Amino acid sequence: MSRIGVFICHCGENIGATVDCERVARACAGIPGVVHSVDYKYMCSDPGQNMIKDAIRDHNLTGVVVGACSPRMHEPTFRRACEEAGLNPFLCEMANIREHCSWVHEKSEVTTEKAIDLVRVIVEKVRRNKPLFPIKVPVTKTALVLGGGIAGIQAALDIANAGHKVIMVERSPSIGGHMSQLSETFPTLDCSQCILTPRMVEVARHPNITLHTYSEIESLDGFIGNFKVKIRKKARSVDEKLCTGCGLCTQKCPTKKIPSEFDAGLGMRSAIYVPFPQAVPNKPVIDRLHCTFFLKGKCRLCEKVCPTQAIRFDQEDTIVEADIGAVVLATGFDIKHADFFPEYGYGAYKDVIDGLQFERLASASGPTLGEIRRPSDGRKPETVVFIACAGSRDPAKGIEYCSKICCMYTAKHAMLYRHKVHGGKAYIFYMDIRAGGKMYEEFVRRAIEEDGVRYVRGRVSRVYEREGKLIVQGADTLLGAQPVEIEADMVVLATAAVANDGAEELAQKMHVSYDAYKFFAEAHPKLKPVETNTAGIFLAGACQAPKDIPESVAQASGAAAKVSALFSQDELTREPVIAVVNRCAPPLYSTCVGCFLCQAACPYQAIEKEEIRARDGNLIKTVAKVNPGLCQGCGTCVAVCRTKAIDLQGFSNEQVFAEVMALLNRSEANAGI
Amino acid sequence: MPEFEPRIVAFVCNWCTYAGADLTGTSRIKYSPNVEVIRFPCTGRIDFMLLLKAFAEGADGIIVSGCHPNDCHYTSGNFHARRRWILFRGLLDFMGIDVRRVQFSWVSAAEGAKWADVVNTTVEAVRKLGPYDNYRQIARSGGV
Amino acid sequence: MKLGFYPGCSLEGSAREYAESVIAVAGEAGVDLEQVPDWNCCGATAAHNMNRNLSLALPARILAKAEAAGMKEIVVPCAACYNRLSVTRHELLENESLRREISATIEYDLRCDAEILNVLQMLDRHVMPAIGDKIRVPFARRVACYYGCLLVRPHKILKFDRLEDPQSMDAIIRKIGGDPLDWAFKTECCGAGLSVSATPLVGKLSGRILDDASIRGAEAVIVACPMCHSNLDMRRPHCDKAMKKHYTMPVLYITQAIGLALGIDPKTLGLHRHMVPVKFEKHPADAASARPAPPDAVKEV
Amino acid sequence: MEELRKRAGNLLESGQVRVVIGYGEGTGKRVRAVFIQDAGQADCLIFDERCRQNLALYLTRHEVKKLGKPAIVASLPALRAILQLAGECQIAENDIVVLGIGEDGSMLDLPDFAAIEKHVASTVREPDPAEKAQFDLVLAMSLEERWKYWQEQLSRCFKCYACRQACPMCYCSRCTVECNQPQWIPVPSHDLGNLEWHVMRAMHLAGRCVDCGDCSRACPLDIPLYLLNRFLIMDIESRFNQRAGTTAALDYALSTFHPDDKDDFIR
Repeated sequence: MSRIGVFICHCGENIGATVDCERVARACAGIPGVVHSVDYKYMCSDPGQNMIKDAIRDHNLTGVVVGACSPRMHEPTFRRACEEAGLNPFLCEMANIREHCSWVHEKSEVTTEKAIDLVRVIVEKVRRNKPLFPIKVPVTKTALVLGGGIAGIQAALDIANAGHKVIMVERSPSIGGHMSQLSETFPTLDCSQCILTPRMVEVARHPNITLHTYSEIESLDGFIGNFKVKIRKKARSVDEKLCTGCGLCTQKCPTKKIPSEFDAGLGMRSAIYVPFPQAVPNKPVIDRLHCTFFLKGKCRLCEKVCPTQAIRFDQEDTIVEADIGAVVLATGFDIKHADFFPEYGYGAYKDVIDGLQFERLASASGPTLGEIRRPSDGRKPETVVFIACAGSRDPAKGIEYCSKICCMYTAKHAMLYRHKVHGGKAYIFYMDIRAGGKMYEEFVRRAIEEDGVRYVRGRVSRVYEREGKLIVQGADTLLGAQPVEIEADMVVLATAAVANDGAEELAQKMHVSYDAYKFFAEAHPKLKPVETNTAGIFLAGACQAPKDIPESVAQASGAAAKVSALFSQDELTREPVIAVVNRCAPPLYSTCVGCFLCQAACPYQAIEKEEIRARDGNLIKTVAKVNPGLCQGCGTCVAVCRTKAIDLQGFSNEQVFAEVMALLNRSEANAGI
Repeated sequence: MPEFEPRIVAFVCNWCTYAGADLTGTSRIKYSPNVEVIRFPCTGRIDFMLLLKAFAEGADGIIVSGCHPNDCHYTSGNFHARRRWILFRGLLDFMGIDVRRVQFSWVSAAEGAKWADVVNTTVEAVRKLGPYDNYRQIARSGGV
Repeated sequence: MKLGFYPGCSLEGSAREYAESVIAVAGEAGVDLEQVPDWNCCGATAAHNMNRNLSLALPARILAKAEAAGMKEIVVPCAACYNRLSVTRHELLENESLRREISATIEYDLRCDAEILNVLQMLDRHVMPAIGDKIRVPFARRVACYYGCLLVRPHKILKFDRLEDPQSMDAIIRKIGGDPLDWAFKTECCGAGLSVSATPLVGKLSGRILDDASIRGAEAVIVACPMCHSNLDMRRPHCDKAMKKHYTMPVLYITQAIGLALGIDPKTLGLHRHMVPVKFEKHPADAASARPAPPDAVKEV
Repeated sequence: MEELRKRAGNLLESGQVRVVIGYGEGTGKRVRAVFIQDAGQADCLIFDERCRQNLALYLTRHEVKKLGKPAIVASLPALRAILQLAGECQIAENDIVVLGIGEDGSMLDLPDFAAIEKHVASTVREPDPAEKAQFDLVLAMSLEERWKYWQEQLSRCFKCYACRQACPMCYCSRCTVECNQPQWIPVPSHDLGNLEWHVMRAMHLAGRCVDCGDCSRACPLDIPLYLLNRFLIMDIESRFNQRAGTTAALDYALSTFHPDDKDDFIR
């Protein structure tokens, strides 16, 4: 027989003014199984909590119902109080007689009746509550950081410096990401390489970090604290241990006219190449799609010149497996290229370039050594038009969001151009200037006021080439949508920042969700910005949404803090509100028939197959099993299960069924159980 | 004879509609007291049999409410629920059960006012329909 | 083969030569164009700004007449008519209750199963395949294909060609031996309906089109819309005035260009009806080049 | 029929299967399911228009499973059931030999599930005209009339569960009606218990029913149960474009969803 205590809170006047709390307590005292029922001014106060604790001891309670505010408010408070008094916290539930009753109804008999109903329902639930115990999951204290851009680097270093092992996987031959391509960074105009390269080197040298470049994720299985990852190390065709990075091979390689990815197609590289001089690791790769030997079967020049015999034409992809406890996704973003814009010539005009290309032109290590020159003829452009929101905020282009970084980098570009080409004219067509951020607005004002960048508020309808000039047609909406036509030498499109190619497949491999634009989805837009819906997988940087460097770094440190917190314990404790598949005596073993319809419905891939075997090893039956590490407790499987073989702890079939029964059986409230 | 007061049972998810109803309270928006809420983690958890049970136990109307599509705390529980309700509601209608008495809605944690509106309109609609005599009659056959 | 044919007002009036050349060229391909019986105004001018129901009911009635006559494809050479008919068909197909409402208004239960073809689609589908071996006088001209606004927009509904840089007319020109230019004003505004109310503005807009074509060495501008034609041809003095230049290049309907290549009598094609005489002049920059001289037959028009 | 017997005999003789599930002559003019374990008895097998029972039902029965690897005589409804059972992990491709029978009574060569899928895809499912007429009749009724109709029909039910026993998809080792903690479905066959049982049965078969109609034929009181199943089959197909028994990979309407699933009743 249950021994339930009911505690009705007045919440000062909040409940007491509308609901006759004394009467509620009296009525509840009459419910069979309730051995103690009281009301008090403030249940959540210390004296209130002590009342509960004392009652648990004095009356030997087996369940506690607090009729007060929303469980979303004070459930943890009261459960903790119960635990302190030696009662399993999951035997305590709250009836919401404030938000759902006293605050939304007038003072009346009916309102008090309703409060009694609400408490009675919870009494019936608690009667069927079972003691639950937090789930302990062991934690492998190694983190996987996916992506070697600034976000990945920051996350890896923070985790490694906290004393945990990190495996970093980067798909290109070097870490550094987009930041390594940038010339100077807003709003301070400090050189991107200068602040980034020391970090890159630190990653390579850190004893806690294992770096896999030119590698991709093959698969990820398991759950928080206990993932298994398979990493495909693509064949570099170079023995990394022997290679000294002398660079002789890249100098001698006869195939030199391959557009360089690092220089955004404005510079050239050889078939065996190091993406850029400061690359980490400074070891070349052979691009097998362009290498003469791989295409035609002869050449092998690099092999001949290599002083350490490090070239390996027959190298194959290898798979590395590792156990890890947490993942940080920092795979970054991409930008739309000029060929996405029919109105600007589908990329046909060489002097219509995107923002990353301008970064390379402005970079001291770029193809023009930092001089601003037109890609078509190498002349210094006298007039440059910058077009902000190229693609972004444009539903017709399918990109409705703001790419966030363009306002600032476009101001920076115009400023850099004005610094480098004296007397050059810089125009920026913009929709709005979004310069929210520390020193950002000041930076834009500087571009306008000190560097004479001309801002035109309006959109560019068309760019076309005529007699060696790019004619930019737009409108100036501040002058009453007056048409504007500018003869430019170069046009720079601040193209939309978009998710990486393959983001969708990666998300599916990692079991994380993504939004309509293929950016990875955070678990909560405000309160869980670095978590994903999959426990143990975190987000950092622009793979979640377009971000600038400080934001990416901040989020990376946030993700690293989350990982470090996870790794601070040997075991992980989780709420036991999870689904379980029942077990019963032979010959049934479980009422589960193994149809696995629940498996398809589970949003977390938490349902596994478990084989029940006899002592001799013969398979008796295969049934579903819920992985307690993965289950988040939504209960979708429970509603799908025909045989009621799966149940949800804390919201069991028995509990919710009793709630429905109790709710409507006002007259039979005293009928007993 | 006093006016008929319908009894409405609401099955709601914890993360959106329950929180939305909390907000109705915090905002002190008044609504009809004829509704009583049963909390579930997710609409995906709500067994269709519970709706029948509510009718059998004397409910005149039912509200089922959860997170808007794409807002589910568990990513997709509400999508599964929606399919279940589409089919279940059709079947009930086909069997002559009055689906006007079952209101489905998406109420987010920010839609306190919408919750009050959903409750009030459902109560009024069911009040017009009167007590669910058909179902009560067969429920009595079961001795309920 | 028989196709439905909706001429609309222009092709009966200021653009008679368009109708003449369409019919002539189609005839060469063995395509018989049968007018939609008892057709009415498409509502292109003002209806869609004034009264939505009327703007749908007018084209719907045309569709109904065509449907009732058993037409499966309707050729609509005027770009404005093409646009109105296509948009109406799209809206009615998307919205069942609207379809029922409009059906009630026109007292005909529309199925919307007849396909609407613009002139380029008709040429591409039914004419070009049939006249491959009939090109007698290759139309060896460097031309600017001008599509205007209505042929490709709104792209979401028409789903015809590339939005900013359409290619279908260029492809047809190539097939008859011509040399289509890559230029910038393919879909820019010619001034369209402002032809009467704001003629100087039309002069400026159309003038810019002519200017770009002329700078790039076009011998003619090819169009597929009566409104484009009248603005570029009839409003030529205004263009000259706006641009402070004198442009002499003729403006031809695509069907006229094909007609010339097929050796059809220029009079049958209505070339004499143009305001700007149809005479081809080489761009000075090209005059010296060794391009084959165009056949005399055409020059004398 | 000769070919069927020969193939069944060969399968048993070669030891490829232990039992052949097929049809044999019963008492009177009726046919019954037979379970042939000896090649010599293969001649008992028959197949004619009387052989309508969906034998796939036996594939999941404990008593049959313990006989060893089966071969099964399967016409179209059974083939659909086999695919659906495969999707629900109840049978594996290598653990069964399918003796498929075509629409014209000829033997089909169905070496694997892919072949069954292909065959099923090539057939059209036309509802029986009489059933269709009854269905349309109910659809055309008013709400009150439908309620009365079903109350009248279901009032006859005395919960013999023949419908459940006849259904190839009702293979659960413990049916919900047998759950008593909580007691989801009242045990007695009163109005409420009958309604709840049949709603539950229809919902549990929603997206899984392979449309063989055996439940209706099994009902000793001629309750038109197929109407409920038919309603859901049509609803699922028109709304979600899914149909049970078309693929051996699970494609269950209630454990899948589309973010754009259309409803017109959720506020």
